[in-house]
Amino acid sequence: MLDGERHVALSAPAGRARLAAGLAGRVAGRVALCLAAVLLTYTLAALSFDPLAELRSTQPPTPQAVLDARAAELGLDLPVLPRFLRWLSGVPAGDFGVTVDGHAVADEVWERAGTSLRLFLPGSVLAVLLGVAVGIWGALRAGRWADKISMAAALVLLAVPVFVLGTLLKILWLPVNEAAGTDLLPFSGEKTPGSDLAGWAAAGDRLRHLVLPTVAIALPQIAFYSRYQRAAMLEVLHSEFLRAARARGLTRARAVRRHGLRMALIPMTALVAFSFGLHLAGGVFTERIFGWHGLGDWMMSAIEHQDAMVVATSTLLMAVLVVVVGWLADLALVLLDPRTRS
Amino acid sequence: MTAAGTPRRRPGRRPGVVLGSCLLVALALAAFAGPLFLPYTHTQQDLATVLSAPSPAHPLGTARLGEDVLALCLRGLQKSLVIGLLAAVLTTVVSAVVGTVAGYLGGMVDRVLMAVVDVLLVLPPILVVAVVSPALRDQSWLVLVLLIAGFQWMLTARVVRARARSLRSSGYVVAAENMGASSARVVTRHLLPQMAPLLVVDCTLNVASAVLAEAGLSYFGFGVQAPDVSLGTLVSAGTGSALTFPWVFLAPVGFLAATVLAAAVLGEGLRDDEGAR
Amino acid sequence: MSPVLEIRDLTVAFRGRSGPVTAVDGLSLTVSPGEALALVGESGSGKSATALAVMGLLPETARVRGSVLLAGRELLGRSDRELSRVRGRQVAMVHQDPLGALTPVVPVGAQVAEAVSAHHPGIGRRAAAERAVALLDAVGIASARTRAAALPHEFSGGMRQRVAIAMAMANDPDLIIADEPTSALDVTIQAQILDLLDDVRARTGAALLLITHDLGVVARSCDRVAVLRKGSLVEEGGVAPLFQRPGSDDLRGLLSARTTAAGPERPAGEPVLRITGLRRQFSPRRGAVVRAVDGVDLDVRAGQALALIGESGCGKTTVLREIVGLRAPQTGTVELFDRDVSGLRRRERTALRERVQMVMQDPTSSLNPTMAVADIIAEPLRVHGWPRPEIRARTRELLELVGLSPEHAERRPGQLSGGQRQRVAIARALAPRPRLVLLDEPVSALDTSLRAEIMDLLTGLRARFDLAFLMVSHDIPLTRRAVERVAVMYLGTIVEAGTAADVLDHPAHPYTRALVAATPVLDVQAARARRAAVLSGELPDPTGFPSGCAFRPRCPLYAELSGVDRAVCAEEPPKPRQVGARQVACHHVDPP
Amino acid sequence: ANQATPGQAPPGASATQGPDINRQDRANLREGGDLRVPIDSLPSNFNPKQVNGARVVTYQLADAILPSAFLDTADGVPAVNKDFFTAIELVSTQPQVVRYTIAPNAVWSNGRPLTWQDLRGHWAALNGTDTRYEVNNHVGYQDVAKVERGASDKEAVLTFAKPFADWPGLFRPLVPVEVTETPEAFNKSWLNGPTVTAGAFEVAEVDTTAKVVTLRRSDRWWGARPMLDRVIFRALAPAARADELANGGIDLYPIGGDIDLLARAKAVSGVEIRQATERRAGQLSFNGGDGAPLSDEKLRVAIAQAVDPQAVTDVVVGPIAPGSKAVGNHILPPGYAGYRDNSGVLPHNPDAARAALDAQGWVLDGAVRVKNGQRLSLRFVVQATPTGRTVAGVVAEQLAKVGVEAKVEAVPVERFQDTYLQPGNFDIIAFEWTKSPYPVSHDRPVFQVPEGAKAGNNFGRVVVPGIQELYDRAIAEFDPAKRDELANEIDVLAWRHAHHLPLYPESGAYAVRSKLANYGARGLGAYGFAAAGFMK
Ligand SMILES: Nc1ncnc2c1ncn2[C@@H]1O[C@H](COP(=O)(O)OP(=O)(O)OP(=O)(O)O)[C@@H](O)[C@H]1O
Ligand SMILES: Nc1ncnc2c1ncn2[C@@H]1O[C@H](COP(=O)(O)OP(=O)(O)OP(=O)(O)O)[C@@H](O)[C@H]1O
Ligand SMILES: [Mg+2]
Ligand SMILES: [Mg+2]
Repeated sequence: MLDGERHVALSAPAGRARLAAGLAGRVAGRVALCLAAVLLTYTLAALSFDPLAELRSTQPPTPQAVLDARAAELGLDLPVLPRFLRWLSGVPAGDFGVTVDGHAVADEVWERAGTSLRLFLPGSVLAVLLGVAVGIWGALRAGRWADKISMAAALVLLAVPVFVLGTLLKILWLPVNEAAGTDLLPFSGEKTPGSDLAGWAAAGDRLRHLVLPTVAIALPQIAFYSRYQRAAMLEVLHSEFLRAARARGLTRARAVRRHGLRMALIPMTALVAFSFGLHLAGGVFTERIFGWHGLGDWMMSAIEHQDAMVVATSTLLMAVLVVVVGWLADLALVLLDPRTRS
Repeated sequence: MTAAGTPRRRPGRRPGVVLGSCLLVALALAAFAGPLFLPYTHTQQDLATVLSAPSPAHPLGTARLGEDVLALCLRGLQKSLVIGLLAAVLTTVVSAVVGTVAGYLGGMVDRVLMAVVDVLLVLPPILVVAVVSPALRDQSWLVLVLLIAGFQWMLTARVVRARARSLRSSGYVVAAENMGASSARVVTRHLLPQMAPLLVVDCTLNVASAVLAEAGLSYFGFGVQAPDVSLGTLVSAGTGSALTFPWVFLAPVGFLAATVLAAAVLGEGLRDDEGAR
Repeated sequence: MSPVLEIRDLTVAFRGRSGPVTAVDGLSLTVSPGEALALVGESGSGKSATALAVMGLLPETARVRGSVLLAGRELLGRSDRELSRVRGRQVAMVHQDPLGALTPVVPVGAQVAEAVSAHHPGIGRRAAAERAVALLDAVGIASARTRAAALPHEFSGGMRQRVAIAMAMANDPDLIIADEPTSALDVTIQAQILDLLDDVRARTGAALLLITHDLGVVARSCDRVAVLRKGSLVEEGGVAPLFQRPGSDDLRGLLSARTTAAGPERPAGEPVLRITGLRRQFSPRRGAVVRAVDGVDLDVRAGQALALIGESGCGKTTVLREIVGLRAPQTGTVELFDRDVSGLRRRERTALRERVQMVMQDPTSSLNPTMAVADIIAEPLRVHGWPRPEIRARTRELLELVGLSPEHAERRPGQLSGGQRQRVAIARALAPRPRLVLLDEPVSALDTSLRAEIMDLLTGLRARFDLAFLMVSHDIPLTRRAVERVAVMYLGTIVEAGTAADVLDHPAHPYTRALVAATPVLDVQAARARRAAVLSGELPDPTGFPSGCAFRPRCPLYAELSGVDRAVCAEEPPKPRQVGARQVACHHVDPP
Repeated sequence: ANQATPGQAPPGASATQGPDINRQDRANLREGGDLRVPIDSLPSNFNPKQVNGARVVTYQLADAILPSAFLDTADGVPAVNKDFFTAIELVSTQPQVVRYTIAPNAVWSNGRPLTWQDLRGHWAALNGTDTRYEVNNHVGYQDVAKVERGASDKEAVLTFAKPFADWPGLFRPLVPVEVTETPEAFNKSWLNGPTVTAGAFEVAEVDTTAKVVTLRRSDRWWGARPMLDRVIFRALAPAARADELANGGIDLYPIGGDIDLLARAKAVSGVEIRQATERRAGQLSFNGGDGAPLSDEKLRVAIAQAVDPQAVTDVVVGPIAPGSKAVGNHILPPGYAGYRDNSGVLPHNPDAARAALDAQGWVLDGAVRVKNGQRLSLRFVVQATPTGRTVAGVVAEQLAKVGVEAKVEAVPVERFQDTYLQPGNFDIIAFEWTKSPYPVSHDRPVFQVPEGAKAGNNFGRVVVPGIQELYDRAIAEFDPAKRDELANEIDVLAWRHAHHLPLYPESGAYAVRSKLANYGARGLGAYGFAAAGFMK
């Protein structure tokens, strides 16, 4: 983040203060955005959840005194807004409230967030890079078979739900694992439980666990981004300025490299920012299918356990993630497009 | 600017449009007329032939309780199509109204509406739907349609708003304002017709995403509730059988992918058509 | 001497959905060294396609046959790599749209430097940058060193075109192809750019292939002219003889559109519009203020036509908008038919709207493409609640009035030509029988050959229905023949106002004089003689107002003034004063 | 007992069998190895006595890391856990006094010896007097008057206020006094993992990120040395388990009623199916509440007779555990020593059912019987699961054969309990119920007399006359054989009045790596981690 800022500042010294002020202003706006989003989900959750349902249906029945005490502890006697504010007031200090079963949410939140990031970031970064590459490659070969096939493949990939894709990957890979006799690429979790590997071996173990879920996360995103990137690149290829660049003596390849690429990347920043939330939702499925206990998995089980605090916390983190990505996309835009600096 | 006198190309020439619409029509026919020609209903159990592989009697095999998989898929397709279409139409209507009103009126209205859009865009929509759906579980599936539409309209609304904003200063809108036309007239006579191709395209693409959204919700058990079935519930119920009784899984996956693909191909084709004009 | 460029039997066809479209059809042309050849013809006649074929920059969908020899070497069929060595070095190009032709995210200096380094691979980055600065300086970019870091959008249209020319001259090419290099620019800027091109040619000895619509430009800058129709050569020859005796209808048509005749004199009736002290400010950004209209007085009488002329951005459209809005202006008063618009009730405002109509600049954008022509024309009537049968009758009548046939009624604007569209727009404006029509550059979006036709239609309609016109225009010759009175605007104020004959034939204010001088004329001699009077500089940034007379920084008169006289200009904004029969806002002009 | 699938049992013989765990001598086992067991999720509280901790997982863990007064033998009869208690004796019955003699070398993982204080603290926390302790229930503990030191610190003496015959159910498991000291410690100290434990294993790591609990062999352990190095519990969604077993990531998984999991397991080499009947059974409850059609006992009995539990069992459990026999007892689980099949009291007999219905005036009108213009149509609620829908399909057809229409409502699992089961919103309802090892004390609410909205676990609100007196006698009966006799008497009453209808046993089938010994389908017995190991 800071690096990016410095980069911008160096290239436009005069605009540095204005840029910083502008970015700060956006940060404030986005914090508000996150809070509004979280308030919305919290309210929905708090109004529709019945956190004690699970305890009430145990066999033999839970003593009433215990139920009452739990209700008081969860603040179920308070109206939603004060409850939300009570929760929110703890957040800056890292207190995210307690779960329905009495855990401090803060105990788990960072582990969950870490797991999600470890799962989702490599796949997404890879997907953006490959998506862009495939899109550009396709645009440069527009109309040829390779392009047609890759675009058709992208359409088909996008027509298959993420959770089916994960299952299909497992089905396809299972025979390979079986043939190999061991789990070359494991299906569940982020490392072999109970293994006492260390150093490189441990890293290798994690890497093997990462491969299939990363493919599951990346494939639809690659399909998604490549389609847009291809369109953006095609537009640029037909643009007047590219023709002008060639008119001044650049070969087509060089003109595309020096002028086309950058222009074609500009619309992608907004696309990444907008679609990130969608892909994040896809990541929830992937977490479930590949047994990674990340934010999405947490949120889903929180919904099953009717736990509004956890829902609010995981939403908050996801919202922050979306907003941070949006902010990074803005930054990328500023780097790519100097017009946005003034 | 189109050359003067060039007749507007009618959509339908692009292979995507032809392919997509034919496939969609075929699927719809199969979904609504198909069951009439089947000897089984989707609920009919035959405990003597559970999980039997495809055979002439059951072209797609039978499911866990001996139900005919084809009958199940057609019934699921029916529900998925209906949900997809309704949700898409609703999405489009909401986004058209919000987008044009915000874009045309601007000012405070615009700011408030766009703030709402921004807030909703921060959240992965399917998760928000998941939060509320347990409470609405035994409501009718129409609630599901509302939910899907309720969290899917934002992106289109933004696009529509951007269009409306650029149209707001366009010659014919200004001309209409100058002749004293009311805002309602400007919106209905000038903005919305202008937006219609965009909205049609979007509606088609929304069918695809609504069908996928329903499937996703069903995967977590938040979608269509038993005893009713949708492609989503069939796929998610069949996931466990993918290796053991593959037809239970692959058949609904095939129908689902075909539906989404058809809608997407049609939508993209229409979009290209629109872009070409 | 052997020609720089020799085109032989060139055919260009585009692969279309419904078969190939032939854009250039067996064209042969030659350009000699140092010569300026004009390529004219109606829109779509294949001018650009020819230029691109020479450059080898046609899209992949184009099939090219024939031969293009550059200094005797065949260009067709060569690889991109080989062509890239020719492009920008032997033959350079200046595009019509200078914004589109510059990569929006790369500083202009870097783009110019690229034109240098592309052909001097060994040259260091620094040296290339230095050369770019020198080139920018040579084409008249002030403080080129700092401005080299600017992005294209930070430059005005004129400056962008200068950058494009700097690139074109970077490697002293043998031939410069300029595709409508000035049609997006104001007349004053156009004159500057044409001068610059002349200048570059003089310095580099390059030949020029100039594509244009404007025969005035041809008269001013070119030696020979070639006329294209549907991709084939119609006629070709020296500019002076051909302009005298055009051999083809094409050329004759283009020429006739430019001939000027005195405007009709019509008696003035009661006032329909009176504007006093009108001001309008915008604040596009926090802190910035644009004084779009800065104290304008105007009046228009029944049956009379007043033209508002001036460079782009001087506030003409804003004046019209303030009128048509029928609301109290920020400052000043607008009176229509002796009623101040600020006190109007809703109902009265609606009633008044029927009597004031507007025709906008671009007929394409002002007509809803989804509506049928009949509905478009009928719309104001519907808004004002006319009864249905009457609407139908009126629509039919209007179609005929503007020279459209009833069959056009069911068409959409997309199915009409540009001229027909503007007729529809005019019919719509006339529909509720207005008394005053505001026209915002009603013909500037049209082909040259169509402009006169539409202008004549307007003039005819005005006479027939005794309408008052307030017309904004760029085109001085056309204005001259269509209106009785003219007001010249500069930076939000009226600098000169009077009868068309007075103001345009004998301009008094230095700005008016420059404007008239910059207007291309068809007479070759006159055109070349006028070069001296080109106005320097551009319309200043409207947010940063100079003190005193706003025109001072560009004023040729000011440059010649003594110190004392200058002080007045620098301190006091000039008030309009009566000079002869006209009003002039200048401290120093005398009656002519 | 080591066949891959239990063979088809001869007709009439019970397919019910004891634990199927590949019993092996230690000599055949290899030293070391990890046993990897899938669980649904980490316990949200590791204290098995706290409300959120009372889950299958914590009991499973407790088997390896916590003391327990008794352990169940293969036939479900509790036996003193000799590793921790040298003796546990019922000293007197009037008043009831029980003496626990703690093994002299029993120590907690913090080095503190296990003493009578641990038992006292355990009782004090669970007896319900201090409501700040969030306990799952107080059954038994509330009947104890005091816990005192015996001859030494290693002896605890319980004196009961009133007789409690199911006393062997107490201290199973036993938590240390560190946990029971204060309500705070009880409720919170084991939130993220056990702290003080005692057993063959100890907690090596609770990985909350990967959701894995790792136990390792305890060095302090004074009992027989376990063969396994570690037991690894790993949260894994059921759908992922077959893949993991195939990939070598886990060593077994429960198959339950899932035919896919069975098929997948069969396809993996080196994996076998082990099966032993467990305590869980499917049943039909009839709504005997006021105004409900089935409050008419004669009608209820006729309907019960029309249902064929064996047919249901064949369809539901048969594909997984062929030869399984329908459950013949309302409260005692099959396989338990005192279990008796009492279904002969009210055997499946459609002809008798038809005759009874005819006699009651329900006459056939087309396919459905009618009486006084009223159709014999019943709301049949099941969970919208494959099992629920299968049961519905089979039973509805059986009822149709005697002219009773069953309108099936397959309802969402999550709504099942709150909306349908508890409020008695059904005519017939199908669900599965886990029978307690202490049926006399724990399962009494099933037959409780409803008071207003409170019906305990008597969801059908059917009142069986005389059953409460039998319960009172049973709870005061200290002779196990006599108590089982009383339980069977209760069951006979339940059959006679068609309180509810037991149907099928849970399959109790597991997919287990063939090399794994002394572990698998435990039936009614204890988990037995200490004995488990891999064959050489
Ligand atoms: N890329 C293209 N694909 C298909 N047709 C094209 C393409 N470019 C030009 N044309 C067609 O070729 C013909 C000649 O076009 P060209 O651009 O050369 O005209 P022009 O004389 O430059 O017109 P204008 O004055 O409007 O610039 C036109 O009919 C045009 O529609
Ligand atoms: N809505 C607006 N917001 C900010 N600035 C404006 C706005 N409308 C006009 N301006 C500015 O006011 C000035 C006058 O604009 P106006 O459109 O009246 O010029 P014009 O003379 O009609 O120019 P042209 O010949 O290019 O149409 C310009 O500098 C323009 O940028
Ligand atoms: Mg052209
Ligand atoms: Mg204007």
